[in-house]
Amino acid sequence: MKFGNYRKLLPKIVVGLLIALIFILPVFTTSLVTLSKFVQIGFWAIAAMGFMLIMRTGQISLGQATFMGLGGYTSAVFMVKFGLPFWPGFFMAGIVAGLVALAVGVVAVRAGPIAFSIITLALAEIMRIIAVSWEPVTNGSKGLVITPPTHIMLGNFEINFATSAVPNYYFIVILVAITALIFWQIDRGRLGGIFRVIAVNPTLAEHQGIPLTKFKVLAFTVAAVFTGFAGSFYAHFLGVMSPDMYGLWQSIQALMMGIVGGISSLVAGPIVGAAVLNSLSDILSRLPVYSIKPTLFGAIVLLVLLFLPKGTGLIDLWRIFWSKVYKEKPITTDNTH
Amino acid sequence: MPPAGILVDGLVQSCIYMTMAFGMVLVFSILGILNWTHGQFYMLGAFVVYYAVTAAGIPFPISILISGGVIGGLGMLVGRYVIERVNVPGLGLLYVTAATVALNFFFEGGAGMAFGLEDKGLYNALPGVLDLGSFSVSYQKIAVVIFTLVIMVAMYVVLNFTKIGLAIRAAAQEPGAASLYGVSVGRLSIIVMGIGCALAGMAGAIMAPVYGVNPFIGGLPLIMALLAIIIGGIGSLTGAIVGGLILGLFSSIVPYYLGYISELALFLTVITLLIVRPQGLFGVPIRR
Amino acid sequence: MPLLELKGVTKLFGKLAALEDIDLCVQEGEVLGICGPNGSGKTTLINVISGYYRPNRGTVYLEGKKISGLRPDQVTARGIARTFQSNMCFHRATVLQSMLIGSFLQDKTNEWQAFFETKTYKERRKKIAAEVLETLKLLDLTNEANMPAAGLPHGHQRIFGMAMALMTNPNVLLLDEPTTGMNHNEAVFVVDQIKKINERGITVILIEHNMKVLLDAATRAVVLNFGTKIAEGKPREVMKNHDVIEAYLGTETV
Amino acid sequence: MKKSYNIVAILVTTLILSVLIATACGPKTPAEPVSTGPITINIGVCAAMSGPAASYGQLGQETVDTFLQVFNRQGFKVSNQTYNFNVITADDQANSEGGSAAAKKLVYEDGCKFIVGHWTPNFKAVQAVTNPAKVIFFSHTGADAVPGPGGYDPKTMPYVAFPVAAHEVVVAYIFGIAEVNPNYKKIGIIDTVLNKGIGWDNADKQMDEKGIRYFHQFTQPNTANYAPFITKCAEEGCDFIFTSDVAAALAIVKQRWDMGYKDMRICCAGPITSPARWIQLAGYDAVQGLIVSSGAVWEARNRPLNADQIAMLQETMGLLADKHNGSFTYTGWIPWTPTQLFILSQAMQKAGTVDDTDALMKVIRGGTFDLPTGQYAFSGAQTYGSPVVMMTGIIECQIQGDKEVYYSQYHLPPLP
Repeated sequence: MKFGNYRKLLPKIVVGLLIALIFILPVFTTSLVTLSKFVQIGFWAIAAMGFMLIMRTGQISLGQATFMGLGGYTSAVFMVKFGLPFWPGFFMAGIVAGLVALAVGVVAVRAGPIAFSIITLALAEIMRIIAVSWEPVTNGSKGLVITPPTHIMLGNFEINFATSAVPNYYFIVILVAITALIFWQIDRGRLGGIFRVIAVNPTLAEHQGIPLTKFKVLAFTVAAVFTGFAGSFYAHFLGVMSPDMYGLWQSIQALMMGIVGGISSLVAGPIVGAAVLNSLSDILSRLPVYSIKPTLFGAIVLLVLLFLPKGTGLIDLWRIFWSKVYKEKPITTDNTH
Repeated sequence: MPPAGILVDGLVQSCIYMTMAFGMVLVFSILGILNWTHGQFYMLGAFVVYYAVTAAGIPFPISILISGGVIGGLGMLVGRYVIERVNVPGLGLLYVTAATVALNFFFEGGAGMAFGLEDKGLYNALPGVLDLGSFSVSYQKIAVVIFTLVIMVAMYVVLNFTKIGLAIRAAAQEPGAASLYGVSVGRLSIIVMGIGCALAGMAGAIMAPVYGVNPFIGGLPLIMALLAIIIGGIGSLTGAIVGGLILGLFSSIVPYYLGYISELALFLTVITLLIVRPQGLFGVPIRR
Repeated sequence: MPLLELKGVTKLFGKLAALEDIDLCVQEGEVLGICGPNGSGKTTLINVISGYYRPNRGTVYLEGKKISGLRPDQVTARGIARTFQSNMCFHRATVLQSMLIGSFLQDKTNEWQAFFETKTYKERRKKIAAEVLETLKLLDLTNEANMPAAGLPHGHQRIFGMAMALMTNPNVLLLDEPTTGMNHNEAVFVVDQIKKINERGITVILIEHNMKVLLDAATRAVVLNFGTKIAEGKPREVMKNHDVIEAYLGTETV
Repeated sequence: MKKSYNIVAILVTTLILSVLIATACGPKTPAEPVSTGPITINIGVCAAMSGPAASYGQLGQETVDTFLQVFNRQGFKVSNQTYNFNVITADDQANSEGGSAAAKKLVYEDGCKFIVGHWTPNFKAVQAVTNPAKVIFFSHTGADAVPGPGGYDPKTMPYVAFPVAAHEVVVAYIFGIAEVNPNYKKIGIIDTVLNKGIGWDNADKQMDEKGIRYFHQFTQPNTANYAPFITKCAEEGCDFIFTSDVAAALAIVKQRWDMGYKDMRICCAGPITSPARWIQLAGYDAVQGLIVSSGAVWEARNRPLNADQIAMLQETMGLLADKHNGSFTYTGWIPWTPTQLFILSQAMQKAGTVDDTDALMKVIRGGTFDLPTGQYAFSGAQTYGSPVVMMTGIIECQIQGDKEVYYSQYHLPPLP
């Protein structure tokens, strides 16, 4: 019926407007602070998406920071030590992160889901220690100073990453968009189904002839590649690559953003989670209260896990909101479809 | 052969890692999940004993028991109101891991806000040093070792000769079997959470005089306990103890030879072990 | 040459031997019934064949090729499907969805084709969908197609298990007590299904506690007790076998 | 179930919306103290407020706030207009991301023209923001104040002014130890690997030239158990152990006592916040003879103090001591940020401007300043164009009983 399509349409329109707004934001403001906040959100969104993709296969990776760090260090070392421009380093970053994930994944997945978390945690520690200790290459804790991507000339229009934040902003927006599209396609396709099935009932899945290890490692690797890209770009954006950026807390942050955003959705959830938690930490960084940030973050994740129906997060409040607007009964999304 | 002082020191480390790992595995054997908040119970235990001794003036040995009780209670609350609620069939593992990891940081930050960030010390609990010629050991460290032995014996007795203990062991073998002893699995899991967390709390309490107390001391024992569990094999109590022993000695002897690279060596060893033997030393293989 | 052959298969749990050198030959196209009292190692046998357990000693051959020691998915890929003693399903998935995912082995397309949804992939999916519907019709599950599998009544869940197993188009189908907790009519219905499946040229190994079902369905029977084979032959003869009665009465008197 | 779930849903939605809106139009401008007379100049401080480094940040902020109470009473005059300093703190989470974000907030939202970081590990990230913005950045991160690859480079960082390079200070401590205890056997140096690198290489070179007998070890940051390293030192025959990290020193003092190396003396490059704290942590006997050095360059010994600045600092200490009810001789750290504020104010007076950072840097580089420890000029050769001083002239003091006893004639006496 007509009312029905209108009911379906309105939420879509709102989402569309939001996306459009994101793309034309620099028209309204080119303030460095605002745009940097968005860059930060985008970076964390990608990290959280990677985490969620791994979580889809029923494993929790506590080492996502490893791949940000790998990405960052790869491109940083390529630029500082070998004097290469931005782009080759950028792509190498993804490749290196992917290869490491492949190698580690084969070991970690074999040891079962619980050991997997511990091993990824250990991996993150290993990477941090190497970064701190391997002074000649990583320049120790002082970190490597790196310059933003070289400016690109389009005709007589110059894209200069150094002087303004707008190129960085568009870079991250496009990176998020690509990642989101790919993950979304994975999620709705056969792979997504297989991932969920592996998570829900591995025994049955295995006896249906689905090779568990292959797909778990696949998810781990894909996530790592995109996290690596993001890390590489972020290092250039910050202008410095230092080990302190990639510790346990950062991995946990990726987890928290994923969970808060909503386990049910692979793409929208992480983005929402990243936006919310980053904005929050932004406010908290002003309060003269010490160590309030971990407290509140932990509390929020707990609240989401305890008081929202299992397998949902903030993103599902969106659906609930519309269902309330139209007096429907709330749609609880679920993990397998 | 490293000097005796190093070995003794390693032994002290292993005692703590043992106790932590033992508690975690105990919880795991019933609930089938790892409690990632365990390290913070260690930290909170240390704080409880600190305030019990300094503020309330309770003698040290008693305040260890007190902190055990308090943290045990806290653990039960966490088990009842957090873990049980998120441990849904199917994807419970994911939810519980996420929840306990979040709780971990909640406690760490909360302790920072409540108790302050700078180090606190308890040197005057069991001061003094026992001189053994070539090297010497402080009474505090001796206390740690004795305490751990007591705990282990106590746990052995509980697990083998009490109704609860037998129920725990039965349930660890076969979920449902606990009812044979007239204990519901739900209650059992709460009790086990209590015991495990009490162990962690007391470990923190007994260590409080040896190293200082601050909100961040929980992290290292947690990671070490996790590695100990991995080494020993997930779900095996013997494995937890042996893994803790190995790890403690390792973490004291290797720095003596390798200096600051030792942590790296530690992690790499664990991963190599996993490549060779994914189920750990005492664990049952994933694929039977 | 037998389709499936077990040579001296032994499976130990700690000291206890769940299976003690079992020799077994399964001819193509037969319905082999395996029975025995509780804890006699029937399910362990299936787990060993399907690759869920690794035998401590002995080997399993499929068409002369060694399959023991392979992972379950590899074994399944070689054409051995199984059902489970307990009802297994993908949490929250409907019957149709479960079976579409469960027919993973049938679409031979690789991940890239699946990701970009190429023409071949789409065609494969269409074929599979058709196949799923056909299987559902075969097992009279068509009406339940869109119900969440977990919500099915027990009887249908058992059938659903078979359907899932069939989606891997196996040569050998291992059924683990398909009629547990069923009343007589349901059991009869299941037996019919088994016969139907067998008629499609699928060899069936049927583990059954219920003697009656065994007599109806099986063309040959093997009796296990304490992990050893105590009798083999035509179902009726086996039932008369002295040891078998011993075993059963023994267990029942306990 | 359903009802509660809807309610929670709505509650959380509102929460998130409020949060997002709050950030959207968040606190762009900080609450300015309404002052009729003196004009307030905002100084940004990047301090760690979360994570293990937070305790440093807390101590730092406490001191600065207290100091400013004292300092702002007179303020300072530039072309007969009185000015005050106001400090705005932002949380760099002790990592590059936080540092960058904090610096951006301070520079672009609060319009700070000057940033004085207290102990912050992410000088690089902050300067990456401040330099393009022509904002003067005083850093304490001595570990980076070393020329060379990845180190401090005055050319690319024209708006960064450093305190004395950390390793200059370290060398000064060790020379001090050697001079005060001429018949020492060997000095074992235990330092976190964080400071590993070109700085320590220079320091080692200097020590070799001066013929110091030392044995150098590195540890991972926030190590809990120093027993292996202490044992190594003992086997190398060290009777002194030097560490530049206060937390490490606290641990080592206790642990070496537990291990029975009673005659081994510990030297710490950092302040005694209060002897009572050390005693509480390590025990009365263990801390006896603990040598604590508060950094300055070696020559600082024989310079006349600046009386009224010292008076200010002592008053600050007094206030802090009252706050912490008890003796609180924060001698080592009090002058870090204050010294920088002294330099800033004097530079402003000299340049006759309060916001032209180019002019200010011109004055600062190579200029001479009156500081608590006397007159100091920028000797570029030694400290890469940065002010030499950041601390009072205490060279060595050691704990005897529950008091500090100072070797140097120039010191702030511990408060009652």
